Amino acid sequence: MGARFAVGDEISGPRKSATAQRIHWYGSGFMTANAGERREVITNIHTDDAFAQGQGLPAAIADGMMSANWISSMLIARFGADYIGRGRLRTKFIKPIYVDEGITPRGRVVAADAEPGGSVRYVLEVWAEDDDGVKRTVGEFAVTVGG
Amino acid sequence: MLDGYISDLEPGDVLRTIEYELTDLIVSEYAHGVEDATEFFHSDQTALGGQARTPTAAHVDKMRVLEESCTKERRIAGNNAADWRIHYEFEVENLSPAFVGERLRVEGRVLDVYTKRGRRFVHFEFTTSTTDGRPVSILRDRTLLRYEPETEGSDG
Amino acid sequence: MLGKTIADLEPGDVFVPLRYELTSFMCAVYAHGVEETAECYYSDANPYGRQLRPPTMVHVDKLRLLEANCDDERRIAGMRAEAARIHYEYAAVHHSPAFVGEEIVVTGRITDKYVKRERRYLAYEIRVETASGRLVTTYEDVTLLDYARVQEVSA
Amino acid sequence: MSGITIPRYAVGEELAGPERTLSLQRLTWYSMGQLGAATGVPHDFQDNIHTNPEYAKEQGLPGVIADGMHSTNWISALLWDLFGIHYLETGTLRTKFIKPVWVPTALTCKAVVTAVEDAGPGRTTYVLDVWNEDPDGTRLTVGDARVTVDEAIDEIVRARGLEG
Repeated sequence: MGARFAVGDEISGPRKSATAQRIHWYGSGFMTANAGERREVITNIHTDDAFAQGQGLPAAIADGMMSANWISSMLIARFGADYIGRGRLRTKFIKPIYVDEGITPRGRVVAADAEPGGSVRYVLEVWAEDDDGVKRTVGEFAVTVGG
Repeated sequence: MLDGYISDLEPGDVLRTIEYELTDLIVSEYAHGVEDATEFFHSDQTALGGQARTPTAAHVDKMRVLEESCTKERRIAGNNAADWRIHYEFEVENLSPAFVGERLRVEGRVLDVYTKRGRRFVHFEFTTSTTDGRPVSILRDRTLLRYEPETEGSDG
Repeated sequence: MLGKTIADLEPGDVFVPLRYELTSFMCAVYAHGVEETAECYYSDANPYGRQLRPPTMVHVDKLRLLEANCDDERRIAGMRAEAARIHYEYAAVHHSPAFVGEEIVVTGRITDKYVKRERRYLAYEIRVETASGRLVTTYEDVTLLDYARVQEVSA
Repeated sequence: MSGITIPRYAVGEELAGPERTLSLQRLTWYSMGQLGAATGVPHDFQDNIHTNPEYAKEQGLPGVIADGMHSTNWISALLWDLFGIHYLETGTLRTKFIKPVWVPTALTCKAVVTAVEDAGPGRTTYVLDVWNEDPDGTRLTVGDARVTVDEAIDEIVRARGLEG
């Protein structure tokens, strides 16, 4: 919060394994938020290999919004209320994340422009990568801080 | 076309507007589901002055609008289409925090339906505000209607 | 006395020991329940290369012992006694981590039962080892047997 | 395997975790976590003094009271943040639930180093008072902890990994 960054600065969040348990928690949290009452995730491409294979996937994959949220949590830790109030995040799920793969959210500041009133407009390239550094989710984040 | 499947939607379709109250359960269960323990999402005793939803929770607004607009595919009710939809792109612009206890109104429309490398995508836009008129978020979303390409050898 | 409620336990009672295999689910669901952020409780991606349980999960071993030894108050199964028990003291000494896949052996006994300022307390001693004999945690616990009576006295 | 941090603290140093509110929602998560861990299968939360305001009142309580283990777990998480794997290998933690935590209450876990002891070659034992407090600074849970930081932690961890 109140963070100051320069172009080229890099940030990252904790590496997490996309375990079946986490996929279940995300699915259940999402369905609960949708329904407004406690729900459990149902059998789908995220929770069941056979179901995923029936849809042409090699195996069950993590929901794209899991990596989007891990990127978002990394940004919340840096930009806090400014992000919640006026941040913009775009994520593209360019490669699937399979169960138990390790994923690390990362970001790099590509613009830091001073604006009238003392605020700074930051733009970051953001992504979630596997242990080999291959990007699975890519995107962009923009936020105005201060002022 | 409304009242069918998500795959029946067409460019220009205006989706049904929905309203709902943001509750502690909705906000905190979503954050807990992705292990985000940031206090903003779990209590009102924060610098924000209220318990806010995660900036990603606009994704829930999309689901709620589709539930009312694509009545043959009410996924919250567990009624899925034969083809599982694949989320391809998420883009949210936050205009103000949405707090527990506020009533939200979500409007949605279909910006485009197109085919790329044998795969059909829907491009949506959802605009969320409080019912007293404060803009909260704009969500743009691209969803792949079916993982398997419709034509052979085009799965790039 | 074993086989009845927790309030019937007496100093000197030795619990029937129990064994179970520690699973990935048990560690992860407990850690998630208290919003732990340490990755070692969720996956094997940590310096040990093995997923392990949060050290505080020794308290779950106490619950498991009570479930197996107090037939009239099986709280995990949803049974309630006439009074809700209130946890008063937790004291754990960790000798080594417990890893997923290990068989856990839990033994325990009641060390004391006493009244202090009109409140009834029960004191436990619990020992957790792996089936191969590695000591994991030794634990002491004090639980208040009933709160309602106390409230009247102290009001 | 190398590079596990060797933390160092001085006597008198005060350390704190984030302020978090113990909410009813969090109590249900703890209930589900505890029961899932105890049974090995997913479990819904239980209806008890920690989750049901009416039942808590029947038991003579003014409202829902947090499970003491919730406070213990958050203090334990602070010890993890301060000592990492050293805490898992050698830590001790004692907590006493001296005042009830009514729901919701904002809690901050804190620790102060009360002694630093030489525990042999390459080993240092830190003794701490630990507690959590409400926004007025009233301590609700108090206790103490000891953690021995061992400079040979890399070898200890490697040996544990090989045991499996």
